[in-house]
Amino acid sequence: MSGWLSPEEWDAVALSLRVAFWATLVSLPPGILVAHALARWRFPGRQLLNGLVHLPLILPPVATGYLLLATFGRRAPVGQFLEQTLGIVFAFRWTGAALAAGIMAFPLMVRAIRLAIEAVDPRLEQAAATLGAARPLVFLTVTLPLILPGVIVGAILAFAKAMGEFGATITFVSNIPGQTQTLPSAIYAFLQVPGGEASALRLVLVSVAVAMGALLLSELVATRVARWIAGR
Amino acid sequence: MSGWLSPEEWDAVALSLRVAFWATLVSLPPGILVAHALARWRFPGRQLLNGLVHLPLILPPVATGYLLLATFGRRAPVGQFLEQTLGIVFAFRWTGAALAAGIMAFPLMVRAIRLAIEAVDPRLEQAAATLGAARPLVFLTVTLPLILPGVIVGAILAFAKAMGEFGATITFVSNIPGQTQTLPSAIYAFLQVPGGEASALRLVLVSVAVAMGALLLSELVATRVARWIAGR
Amino acid sequence: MTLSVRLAHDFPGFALDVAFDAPPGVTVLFGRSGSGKTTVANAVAGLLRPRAGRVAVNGAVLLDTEAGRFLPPHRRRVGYVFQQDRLFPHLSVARNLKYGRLFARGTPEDFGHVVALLGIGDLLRRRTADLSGGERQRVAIGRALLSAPQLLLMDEPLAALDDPRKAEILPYLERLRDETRVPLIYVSHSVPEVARLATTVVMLDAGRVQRAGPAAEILSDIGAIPTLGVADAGAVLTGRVARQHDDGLTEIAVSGGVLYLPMVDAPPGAQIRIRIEARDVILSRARPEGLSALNILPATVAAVREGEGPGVMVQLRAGQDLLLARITRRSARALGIGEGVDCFGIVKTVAVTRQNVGLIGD
Amino acid sequence: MTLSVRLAHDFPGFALDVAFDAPPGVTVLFGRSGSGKTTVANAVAGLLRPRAGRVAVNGAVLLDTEAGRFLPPHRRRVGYVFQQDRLFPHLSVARNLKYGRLFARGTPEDFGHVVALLGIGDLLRRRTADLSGGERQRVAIGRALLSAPQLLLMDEPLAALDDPRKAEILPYLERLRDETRVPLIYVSHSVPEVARLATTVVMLDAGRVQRAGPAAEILSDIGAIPTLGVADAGAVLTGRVARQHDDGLTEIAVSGGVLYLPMVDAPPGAQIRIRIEARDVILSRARPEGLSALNILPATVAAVREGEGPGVMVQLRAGQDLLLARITRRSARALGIGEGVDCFGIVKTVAVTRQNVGLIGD
Amino acid sequence: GTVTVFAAASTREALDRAAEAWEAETGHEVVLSYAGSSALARQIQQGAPAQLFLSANADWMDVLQDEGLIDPDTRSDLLGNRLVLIAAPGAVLPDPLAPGALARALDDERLAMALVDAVPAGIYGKAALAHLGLWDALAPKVAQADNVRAALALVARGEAPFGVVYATDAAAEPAVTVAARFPPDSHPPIRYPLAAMRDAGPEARALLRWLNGPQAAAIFRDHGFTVPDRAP
Ligand SMILES: Nc1ncnc2c1ncn2[C@@H]1O[C@H](COP(=O)(O)OP(=O)(O)OP(=O)(O)O)[C@@H](O)[C@H]1O
Ligand SMILES: Nc1ncnc2c1ncn2[C@@H]1O[C@H](COP(=O)(O)OP(=O)(O)OP(=O)(O)O)[C@@H](O)[C@H]1O
Ligand code: MOO
Ligand SMILES: [Mg+2]
Ligand SMILES: [Mg+2]
Repeated sequence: MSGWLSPEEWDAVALSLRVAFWATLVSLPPGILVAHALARWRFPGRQLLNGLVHLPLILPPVATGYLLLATFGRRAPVGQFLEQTLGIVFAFRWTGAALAAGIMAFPLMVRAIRLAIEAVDPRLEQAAATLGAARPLVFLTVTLPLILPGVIVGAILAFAKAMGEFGATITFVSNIPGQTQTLPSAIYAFLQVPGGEASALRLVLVSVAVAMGALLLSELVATRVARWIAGR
Repeated sequence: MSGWLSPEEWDAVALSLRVAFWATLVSLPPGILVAHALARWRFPGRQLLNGLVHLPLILPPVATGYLLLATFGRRAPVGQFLEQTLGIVFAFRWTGAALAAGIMAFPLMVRAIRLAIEAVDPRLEQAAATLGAARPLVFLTVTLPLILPGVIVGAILAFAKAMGEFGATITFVSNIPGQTQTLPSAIYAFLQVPGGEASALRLVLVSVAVAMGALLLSELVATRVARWIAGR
Repeated sequence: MTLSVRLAHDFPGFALDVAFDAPPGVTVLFGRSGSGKTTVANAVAGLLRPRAGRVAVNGAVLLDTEAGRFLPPHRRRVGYVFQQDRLFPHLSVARNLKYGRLFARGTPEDFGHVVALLGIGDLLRRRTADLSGGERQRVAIGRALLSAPQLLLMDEPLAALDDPRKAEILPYLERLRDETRVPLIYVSHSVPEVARLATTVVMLDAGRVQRAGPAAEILSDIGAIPTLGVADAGAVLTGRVARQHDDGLTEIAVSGGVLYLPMVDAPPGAQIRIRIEARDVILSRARPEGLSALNILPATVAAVREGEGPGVMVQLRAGQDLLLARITRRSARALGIGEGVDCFGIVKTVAVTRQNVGLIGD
Repeated sequence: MTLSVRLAHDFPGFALDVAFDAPPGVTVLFGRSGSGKTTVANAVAGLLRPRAGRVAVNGAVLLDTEAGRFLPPHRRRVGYVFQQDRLFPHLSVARNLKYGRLFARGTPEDFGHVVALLGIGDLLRRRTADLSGGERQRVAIGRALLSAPQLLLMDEPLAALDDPRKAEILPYLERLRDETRVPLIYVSHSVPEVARLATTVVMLDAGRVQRAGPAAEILSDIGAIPTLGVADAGAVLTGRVARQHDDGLTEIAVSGGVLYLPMVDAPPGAQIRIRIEARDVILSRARPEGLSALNILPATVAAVREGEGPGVMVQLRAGQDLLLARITRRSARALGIGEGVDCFGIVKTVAVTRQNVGLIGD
Repeated sequence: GTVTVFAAASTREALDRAAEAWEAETGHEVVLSYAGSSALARQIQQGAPAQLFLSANADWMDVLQDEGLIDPDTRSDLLGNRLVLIAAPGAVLPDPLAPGALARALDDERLAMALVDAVPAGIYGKAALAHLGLWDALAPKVAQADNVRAALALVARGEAPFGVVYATDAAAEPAVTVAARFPPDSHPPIRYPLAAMRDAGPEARALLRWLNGPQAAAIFRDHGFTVPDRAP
């Protein structure tokens, strides 16, 4: 297998996994928070937040990448601020690829989790409250376990999307081998080369294999968790 | 407003709406079917189907576009077959753009619906069966109404995605003004030229406005439907 | 036999293995919490596929694992009132009620009649989520009744209802039992309900049939008392309406004499059954005078059974019927009660409430 | 007053407007299906925010809409047994039971004791979805008891349980009532349960309080009978254990004489209350002899009330206590029963089952 | 040391070869990041770590120069290219650039090009066709791809019988044949400007000089590029 992929391609595989993993992991807490806010809270600007979350889905990825660049670039206000205060640089780093992937995947994650939250019977949360659990504790001990299948589905979607994200990533952090060249960028690069289809196909297969593996695994976990929760 | 957008841009707006609408509408029945199969049936090849559905999410859109081209193109086996038997042509038509958008949006739709199906209490379906309803009727009279919020969410996601889809669409059906030039292609084109940002931004705003309108509307419908179903 | 059930199934920690046959009428499943009543009902409805078994209703085989037959639930035409109601949350009360009619193959009960009976006329346009517990249960009963079932399954249908409401619904279930050929499997913890409705009683204990047979036999059976609960023990007599009196009493001829009961709404000649609770029967060696109790039946002691407490259960033969009387050991000794002794059974007229009287159709 | 409730709320088609105060002990909400019992419980628990009202428990104000006070549910410390159990599906039975302990501020009941009492020891590791109806309800009761509540709300907690199980749980609730200062609001349709547990009875009808007051008063009140149901009418007497007899009988001194009851598990001197159902009392003008009934109380007719049926409700004064007797009109005429007439009330010893006897703590 | 080069995707094969040669010669490492010229230029605006930029589009280089990001002294037109009309396998058309010939041959089929207003290959192509007086007849029949390689792929797959691409693309794709070469004066000269960033280190500048040298020129010519005469 190592002969089948070049070291550079291995780098791309490893990088894609790393990017997808972190993009998913880091966006989970805000994803759950935002989903909960959209599902259960009533506040001014709720619809605005809802729209904002969906934005990456509606815009062409290239436009999203461009907006990211204009926001988190090293010359851009937020990017400069983050670099100077926290020392975090997104531009042209794998972290930026993760940011782009995370943002592109965010609407999918939020939607899945929100759907799960809306399906939770509020009477169970009420029961927990009568047993003395304050709101955040009700969330942690009742709501969260009950929405776990939805959270897992959200994470799967986000991971898959992060594995496939290309347009925003290449626009935002470019396509630097070993640093920001993810599998999709590599595939794209091959598709740009006449006769590169064979190489592209090879990477597509790798990409599919990796993503399917992750998918199957999480599917398995999700099924288990769902069965465990429903007790059926 | 009509002065603000060129006639060609108006065409793109109209086309995007048409493409997103049809992509969503046509993929709903198979989306529900597949979601139901994945959620409730046990059959060999279930995981394969599951993987297949997720493929467009995992692959870079351009790769999906190539696969579509290799499958539904005029010289491709399925494309030729469809053209000769049913007279359906996808290549370089808006129908192809709808196909691409639909396929790219399919995993999102299926996932949302599947999540909703998994949240339906099977004991209600059992109750319907004891009242004499055969499986398909149970589905139509109990399951489907109960998953309607999920179906709507799936449709919203699909519509939004279809509005934003670019990579697979342009690869598959190119960019033919008035026929396959959707908003994202137009935005992409503007972003390619120096100083095109202003024009791109204008289209981004239109795109956002249109999609947000659709989003808000469906959000409203979904909330109503959900409240109506939960009766809370 | 109208109903023939043979089931074996295993859950972790619980094994069901029951077999019983029942004639037309109401078959009551009786037993403690966790004894397997709902499991049996589910298997009969086709919601549980048992490891092994056979279920036949009115000659139709619903399940026969040996023959590989498993009729799916929707083709069994059972009207099932679940222990926890399963109303459709997306449908109004009226739509819930009418749901079964969509698929009914027989002639369903009259809608207006069922609605009036259950007192849910005001709820028809409501969503089910806001209904009170008893309202939900009534809607669930109505939904099952209106589906033109071939077999009714009711899992503690009246548990959430108040007594006046129960008193309204019970006669309807009796009528259903007597006038239609729809067999009814009824799960209940309430002995008066059982006594009133049951044609057949099946007592379950830890997944097994402990006792099964005609209601009158099982309920008057001194050996069944521990399961029924001493407090609820009582015998079931059959009698015939002899005359309606002006003061609201009905004169009933039983094999051992005459009983006066609060108005029984049946024409002279009608057959009825009367449950007389053991605790309501007083014994006397001499015919008592000047009591407010109107019913005095001459009887012979058939059996005496001492329990752990201070009580003694006395089985009396009055004519063809068996009566049960529960008295204190002290009284038994004082009165010299023993097998073969002649005495009088005194029953207060009002102790036999409408709850305890049921009509028997032909 | 331990409990003070004043609530007004409107649902489409249903208006709640209740006010009642109650001393320590058990306050029973009694009323027909849909009369508003659960709505009151929800408002007390903080799950419903009423249009207007005030709820105070042991001096703590949980709600006061005028003062703009609304204590959120989790700070009210109510142990709520819901009418439809709301077990957590993702937790085992044991985890469900222990859930409240995580947040309990007081000392919860002993876990092992509650588990044993409810007979759910074998279920601890089970998922809740597979439990039988009665098992679920028992777990729900246990969960509420173990949360160290300041107030218990129980909405028909025993409706799904069989009589033997009820008989095991009721004494525990009595103990809770008598030994702890935890007030208990109890919704029930069962008059025996009410008679046994209630300190205060609040009768609801269509969202309004129809009658409220001490249990003995309400239950012996001839005017309350239509709501309670004639069949279940009965008076509550208080007495003191005088002596335990060898043959399993307990001698109880009541103000009007002596009653012999099946073993009451209490030391001499203990105060108890005894519910005597109206249908279990026989009247006689002369002191009867040679009957199996041991309890004969001399009494004077205090009131007579004719119903629609053939029955007559007779209220008797026996010493300080009131008794109710339900007899036929025919007997009443034959015996010449009228206000002020002296007679004897005959009560079968065994008719007063353990269900009908409750201890009163001090 | 490492030199990071941002380069237009269409220069990939040639530049890869050239970089390898230079690495072998000097022992330095070259990291190549390929993407659309516009995306790369924007990234450079945002501080991308590029040291050299090879653009397919002089306009974008002008933008960077105006912003003072590149060292104007290092700017040169490194490469030139020719525009060709390609034909799909089996498509034959003698003298295709004769008036009306191509339009007629296309019938209801498509002429594949890159985006004619946004992507350089498309812009040049449109100019050439207009110069030859063919544009008005052909415009409605053009399928615009998002980049020139996608247009090439459409022809290679036979989806479009003809296309307009660079000579370098045609040379790299064996499946297509060159049906005609556009006269060099039919469109503005096709130039690929190369420049070093202002802060480029000595190694980068060495590479820049080498790329402007004869060894590199040979490699570029090998791939079909023209190498403009340079003032010594
Ligand atoms: N799916 C299951 N898995 C494991 N055990 C089960 C399952 N279903 C039921 N049981 C167990 O089988 C026993 C019988 O259950 P069932 O519901 O038939 O009792 P029941 O007689 O209806 O009791 P109740 O009166 O409390 O409703 C119970 O102990 C229950 O916990
Ligand atoms: N959210 C609501 N919207 C409309 N009506 C409601 C709502 N909640 C309760 N009701 C109605 O208010 C009335 C009182 O309901 P509640 O649940 O308090 O009755 P209950 O006394 O507990 O009856 P049950 O004994 O049947 O449980 C019922 O008629 C019920 O339908
Ligand atoms: O740089 Mo490109 O590849 O023709 O736009
Ligand atoms: Mg059950
Ligand atoms: Mg209620």
